[in-house]
Amino acid sequence: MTASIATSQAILVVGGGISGMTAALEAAECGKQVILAEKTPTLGGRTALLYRYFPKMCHPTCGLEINLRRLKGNRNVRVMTMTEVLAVTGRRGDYTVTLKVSPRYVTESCTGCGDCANAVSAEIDNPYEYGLAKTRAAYLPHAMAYPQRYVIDPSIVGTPEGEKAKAACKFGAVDLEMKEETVEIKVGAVIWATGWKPYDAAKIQPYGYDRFANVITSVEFERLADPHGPTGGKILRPSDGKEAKDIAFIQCAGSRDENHLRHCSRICCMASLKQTQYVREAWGDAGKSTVYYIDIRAIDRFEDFYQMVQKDATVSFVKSKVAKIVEDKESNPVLHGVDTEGYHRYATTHDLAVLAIGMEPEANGIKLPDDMLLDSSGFIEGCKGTAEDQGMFGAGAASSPLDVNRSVQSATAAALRAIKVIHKTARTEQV
Amino acid sequence: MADNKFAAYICSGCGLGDQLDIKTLEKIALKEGKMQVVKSHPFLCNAEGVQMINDDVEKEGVTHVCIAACSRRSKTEAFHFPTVAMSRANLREGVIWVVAAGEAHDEVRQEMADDYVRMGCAELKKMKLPAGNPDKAHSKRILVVGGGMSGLTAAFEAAEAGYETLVVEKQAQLGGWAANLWKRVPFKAPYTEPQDTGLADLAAKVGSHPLIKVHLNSTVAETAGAPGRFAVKIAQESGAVTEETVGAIVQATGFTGYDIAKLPELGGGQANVVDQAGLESMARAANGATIKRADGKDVKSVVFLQCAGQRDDSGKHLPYCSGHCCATSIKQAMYFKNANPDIDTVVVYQDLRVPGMGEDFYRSAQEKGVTFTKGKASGVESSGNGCKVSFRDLILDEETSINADLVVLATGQVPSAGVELDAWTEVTNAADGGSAEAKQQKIVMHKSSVLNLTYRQGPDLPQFKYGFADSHFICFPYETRRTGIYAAGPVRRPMDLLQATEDATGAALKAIQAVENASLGRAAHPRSGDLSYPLVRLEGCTQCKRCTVECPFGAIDEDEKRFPVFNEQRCRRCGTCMGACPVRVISFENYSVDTVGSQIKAVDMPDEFSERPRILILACENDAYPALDMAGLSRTVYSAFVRVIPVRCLGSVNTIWITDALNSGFDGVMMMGCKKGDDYQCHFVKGSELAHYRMSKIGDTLTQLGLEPERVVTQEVAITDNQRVVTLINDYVAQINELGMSPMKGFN
Amino acid sequence: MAKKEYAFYPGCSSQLKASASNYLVSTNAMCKSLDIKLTEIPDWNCCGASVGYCEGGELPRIAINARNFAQAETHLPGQDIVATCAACWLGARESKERLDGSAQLMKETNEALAAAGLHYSGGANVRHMVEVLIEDFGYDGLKQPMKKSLEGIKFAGYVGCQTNRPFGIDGESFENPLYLDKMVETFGGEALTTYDQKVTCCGGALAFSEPEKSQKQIRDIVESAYDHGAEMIVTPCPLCQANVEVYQSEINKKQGTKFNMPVLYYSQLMTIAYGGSAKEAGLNGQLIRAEKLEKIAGK
Amino acid sequence: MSNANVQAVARYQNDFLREVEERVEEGHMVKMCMQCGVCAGSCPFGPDWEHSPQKIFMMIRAGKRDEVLGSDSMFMCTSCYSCIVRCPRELPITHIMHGLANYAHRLGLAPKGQPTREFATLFWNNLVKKGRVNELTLTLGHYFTNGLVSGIKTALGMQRIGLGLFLAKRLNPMEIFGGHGVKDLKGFHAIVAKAKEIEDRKKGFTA
Repeated sequence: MTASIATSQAILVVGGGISGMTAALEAAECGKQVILAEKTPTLGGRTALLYRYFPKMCHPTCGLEINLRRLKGNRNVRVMTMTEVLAVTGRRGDYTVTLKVSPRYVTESCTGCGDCANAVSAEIDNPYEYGLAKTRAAYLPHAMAYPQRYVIDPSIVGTPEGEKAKAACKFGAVDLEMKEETVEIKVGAVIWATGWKPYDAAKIQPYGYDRFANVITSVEFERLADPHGPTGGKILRPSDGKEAKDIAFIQCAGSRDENHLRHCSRICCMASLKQTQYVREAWGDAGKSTVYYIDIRAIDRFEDFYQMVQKDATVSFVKSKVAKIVEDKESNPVLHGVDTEGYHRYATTHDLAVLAIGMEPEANGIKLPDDMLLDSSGFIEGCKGTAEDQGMFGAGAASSPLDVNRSVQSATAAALRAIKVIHKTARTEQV
Repeated sequence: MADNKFAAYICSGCGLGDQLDIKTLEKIALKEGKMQVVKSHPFLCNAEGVQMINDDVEKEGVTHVCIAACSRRSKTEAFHFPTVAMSRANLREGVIWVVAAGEAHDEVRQEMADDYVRMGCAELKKMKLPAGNPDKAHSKRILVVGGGMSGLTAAFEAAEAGYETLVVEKQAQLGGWAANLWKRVPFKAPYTEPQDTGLADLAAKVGSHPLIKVHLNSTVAETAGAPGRFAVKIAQESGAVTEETVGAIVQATGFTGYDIAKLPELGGGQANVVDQAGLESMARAANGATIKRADGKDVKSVVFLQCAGQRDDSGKHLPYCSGHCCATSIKQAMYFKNANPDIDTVVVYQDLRVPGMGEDFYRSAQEKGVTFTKGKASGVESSGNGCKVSFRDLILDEETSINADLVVLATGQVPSAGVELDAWTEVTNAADGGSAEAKQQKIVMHKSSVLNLTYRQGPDLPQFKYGFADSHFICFPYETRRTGIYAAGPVRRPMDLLQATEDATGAALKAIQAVENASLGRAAHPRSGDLSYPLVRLEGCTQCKRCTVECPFGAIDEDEKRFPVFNEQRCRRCGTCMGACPVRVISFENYSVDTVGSQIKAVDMPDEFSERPRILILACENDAYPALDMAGLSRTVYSAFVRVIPVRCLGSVNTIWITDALNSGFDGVMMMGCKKGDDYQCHFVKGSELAHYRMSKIGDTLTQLGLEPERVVTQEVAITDNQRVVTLINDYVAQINELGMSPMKGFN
Repeated sequence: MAKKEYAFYPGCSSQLKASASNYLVSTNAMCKSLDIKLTEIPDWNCCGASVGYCEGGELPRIAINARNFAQAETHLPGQDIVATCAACWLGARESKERLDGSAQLMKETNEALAAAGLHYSGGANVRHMVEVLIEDFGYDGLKQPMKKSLEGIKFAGYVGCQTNRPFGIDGESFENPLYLDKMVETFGGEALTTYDQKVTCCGGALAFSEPEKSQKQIRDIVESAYDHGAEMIVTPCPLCQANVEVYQSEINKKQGTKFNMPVLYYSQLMTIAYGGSAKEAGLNGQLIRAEKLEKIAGK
Repeated sequence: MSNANVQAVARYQNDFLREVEERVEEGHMVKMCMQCGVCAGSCPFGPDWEHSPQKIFMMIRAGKRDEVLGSDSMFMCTSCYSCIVRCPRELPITHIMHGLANYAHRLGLAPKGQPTREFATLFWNNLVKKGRVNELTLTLGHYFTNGLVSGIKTALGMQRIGLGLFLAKRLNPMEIFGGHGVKDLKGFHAIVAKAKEIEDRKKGFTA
């Protein structure tokens, strides 16, 4: 175990997605010391895997680029990737956090040249493509990855493939002896920006995600539309690579459902409305989108976007929770259900069905410290106890199912809450 | 200049040494680049390479460093030399990763690298390490305009973080809209019952906080200055004026309810039809007992009509959704059910919008027996001793009606954001043109201002759609266009109390950040931490006003003689003023007409018979340049005839660079910027738009030079366009080849 | 393996000379091989089945189920109630859950039971035979007594409704339960896991009153089994078995199809796999003979 | 007040909903429906009925008492539970359908001659008689519901099946003379009678 690397004047931000990066940067730009711990090899989180944002249809990587530039220029933030929190002890203003740093098997000497990837032939499921594609077992997570350093997948460490990667690196950056480390740090406040994960679509059995190749999730659809994605941005369906022009979007896939997630995941309506425009972008008037919904929750000014999509002749809306999907002989998903506005039964065949998958807090699977207070869906409300005990905060989608804009607001607010703790600690120490 | 020492470091790692002749590059840096120190290294970014550079800086007195290696976006931790000026020549992502492999391309590849070294050195020669503005602004006090839930939250949060705060509230008491509420929607689990608003507690804490000063019955009569040194006049109703200096401002001026009188078709104006605010008053009066109507009758049946005057596409009412109203009606229906479960409560909705945990609140209301029906109301008439609500039940697919004692219309939020600046500019221009009517209009308009900024570009925050003072950006909700002034709460976007308190907390942080930045002379987002600032040679200024008009952040005022007055603390360092200036008197220490101009001129120009055109690309550093980098990362080949210069924003592109490029023999110029229009993606608001506009004006110049207009193009490039950008380049090179070499070649 | 004992609730259709008598016969043989001792609940009565709703109402239905529980609790203490019939299991288990969930209902039920001098105190779990097999024995355990492989026969596992919804077996999916397939594979048969009508309702409740409606369902179920290449259908439910088997000839007559698909109980397959005779497996009770299975039995 | 007005007064008021909550099995869950329609789409007999469950729930909330209690849709339910397992609000739809059918039946408002209504009644009476179902008498009883002639026709039509079952020892013609039954028939009947009495009292049916 290495020695402490921070003080109680520092803030720990857990999670390097857009919320975590925002919380870290906003605090750092106020002059505070921040440790940003991310469990994967790169910052960027889930938004880096989106093609466009609603409602502006701009690209998430654009904001990521700005945040990375803020980060590169700010020495107050110490970034630790492949790092997870093992334990938190202590109290507000004085926490001791044990971090586990997993080996990347590539040192800071990496220049990002890619020779190791070229040398290796073993492949793994690409975690940044939701398993839709493979990547070499020595890989750069994605084009916007930060740090811009390759990763050696543990599966090839100790194999000839690993040795190939090592031999290929002219800069001696591949270190196959790298070991997991445990680090203990002292911080005054902790921001949990651990984000969300897509609900396990296979659990929504009537939709057959685990049985039908052409039933995919909304996050996977983002990858299909993204020029950086596995199809180079072409909307091709998984079963046969056929152009998917007639696409069903199924809302509340896992959300608003006592059998799955009790809460409404907020973003999915807008995500599907946005994705209908990917279909339009790809196929023009030849594309066809059908949105199956219970309520379209295009809240506040998002209503504009909804109205715009409603006017799009390629998009139609069916007020219905789809009852089930079956597959026909051509692997087309056939949706069965009833349009409840007046009761119209349908059995409609599409090229592809996209499940607007619900948001589950990532921390649902992570053990948070015992004194965190979670709501019934596992979102972080704060610490247990009184106002005086609040030294750890949720931010972004870890605290509530939020869209990006609201996540960033939430993260900015969390940064101030952490700063307040630091301020009070400092004052106490002065006294 | 005597103390300056210029050095170039050339890396031969990552295959640079294999594909390029490093010796030639060294020679160019030394001879043409006039670098005093030139060194190459097989692995420049490793500890040893970095040490070599640091040693030169510390021991040899090197003040300027050109790194000829990878892209300026790579290895930033290694190449971090805060005490010297630095340029980066992009030989990896910009040359060897994008030029076709093989000997056949050796020559063009080397030419490209040679040019980038020349350009890196030329840029460096013109650069200075920004020293920061000595004119720092030190006030760290925060002004909060508006004493409602958002304003009080912002004030309290800022004060708790140790910042002195002023609250200006126009009413005689704190509380704003929330003071009218009987209860609020729950913020935390179990999301089943209406909760106390917590306002009284918060107002008391604010009132007694040692760092908070509250001005009641007061408005902001004038705001001058800039972050760290705003001079604010606070006018009391009585007429007394207090002057205060503050460092940053949070505008939490809230909203008003949409006027129910505008909805006669839904019974607006009838005795037994109220809006949600009206119902709150009735609920407060009842205080938990059965709610009574104005005529004293107990309400035994109530109908809530959602989206009243909202989500309207006819142009008559509000087009947007106010977000909170579904949950608010649910809460209000609970007021009735909790008092007496036998009261019939029906909510007529089109889409029930209770995102997140609001779903639990909805369920709770259903459990209490609130009836929800998807329908569209067509009219409310008085009937008997109540109202008859006619609507189409969309589930049962029929026209139907309900009789009720009371109808509640869920109307929307109308932001109180002050003066709309486009209208203001129009009126101002007309007034300046002598229109008496316009002058009068301007006075009336001014009275509705919230902040009364003395800014050249108008008295309030620029408004986004529908009068909300929101940020335009998804990733950056606090990216204000008036540095140091942040909107919070429903004035920025329709929202509920929970969101408003989150938003106010975030805005308080941004205000704190703004005062900290101002005190250090640093730029705020997106060029956070930038110490450069615009320098102006006023003696050359022609008072053309372009800079003051085009500055996206209203940073530049005018003095009495109509000279521009730069307010550095408001400036975001985009360089739009520099691009605008026809006489080129505006510059930054590390980014100027010269730093770019000299790069353009440094490019070695093959003669017209060489069949090697040269295309200049001016690429926005946030989107187009990363896209080009990523093309390199994926080893996508594009023409080796292009030379790329990153710019802060297309708005900073001065037309002189275009004419310089064409004069020096470039065969074409491509400008790559962000998307423009309503959904613009430029973080400096209108860089692309300005570039388009400016280029449309240089058509004549081109014609005079005998050049085809196609030789200058502007393109919208997104950061994801790493494939498309290659196509754009290659197509353009083909087009230029078609046109033939520039006739300007050889004149220099 | 020690002998396992259960309170057996055969249900009306699984009595001798009733429509599922072959289920009973084969279950007895199967249990013998697995060393299971089934003791009939003394003087058990009908579960009420779901179709009893119209006249029966809620409390009478629950009360008659509670009568069975009371009998089991008193006479076979500590033993789980095991039903072979899907409807019996469901009716009983549902009653049990409601009684577990409501003290008021329990009180009223006991008031009714008191009329016959009975009392139910809340004991006795209600389980389905398949649950017992999978949970208490496991697929490996079920394989132990195996003597013959069902190799070469393709089975469509038709799960139907009431063993599947709303409780399900072994936590499996309601839409795509695989336990029959796993059982088939355990005994060497070929399971057609993608058979897509495995949970389609056979329309049993309407079989008598509106036969054209239920027969439409049966047609889909059988047709899809043919489409998937099935040679036999296997099912855990006597109502499914009877409906799907019995009406094939009727559908053939009306619609000109040529259905002749044997429909078996899992217990029949297991009895054969355990080396039982065709008779022990109740194969003589098939309207549509399972010749391939008979052949294996005869080997 | 005109007739239409009387109706309007009752619309969307909770009278009928309350009646359902108090007197129909699981009726208290009707208010929890959010009109997603998954039940309607899941029912195998959806195409055969006029009102889907979700629509019935809305009709209850809209106060359409006569239409709901006169609907034959509830009798289409085969208790397949597809709706129950998919309902995102966990409404026990099958049971509510049964409860509504029972309630409508008891009030005499259910459609006359609805075949499943009659069969279900027959079924219950059959099982109550002996404590166990007599498959033969149940079947024959059903065939003769519509009268002797039609019964003979149906029975003859189904003769082949009966014969097959008989040959397969799965139908016992002797059952017509008694067959299976519980031994303590008296006790069984006492339980059923008592339970019915309690339920009727609770739900306000007077015998």
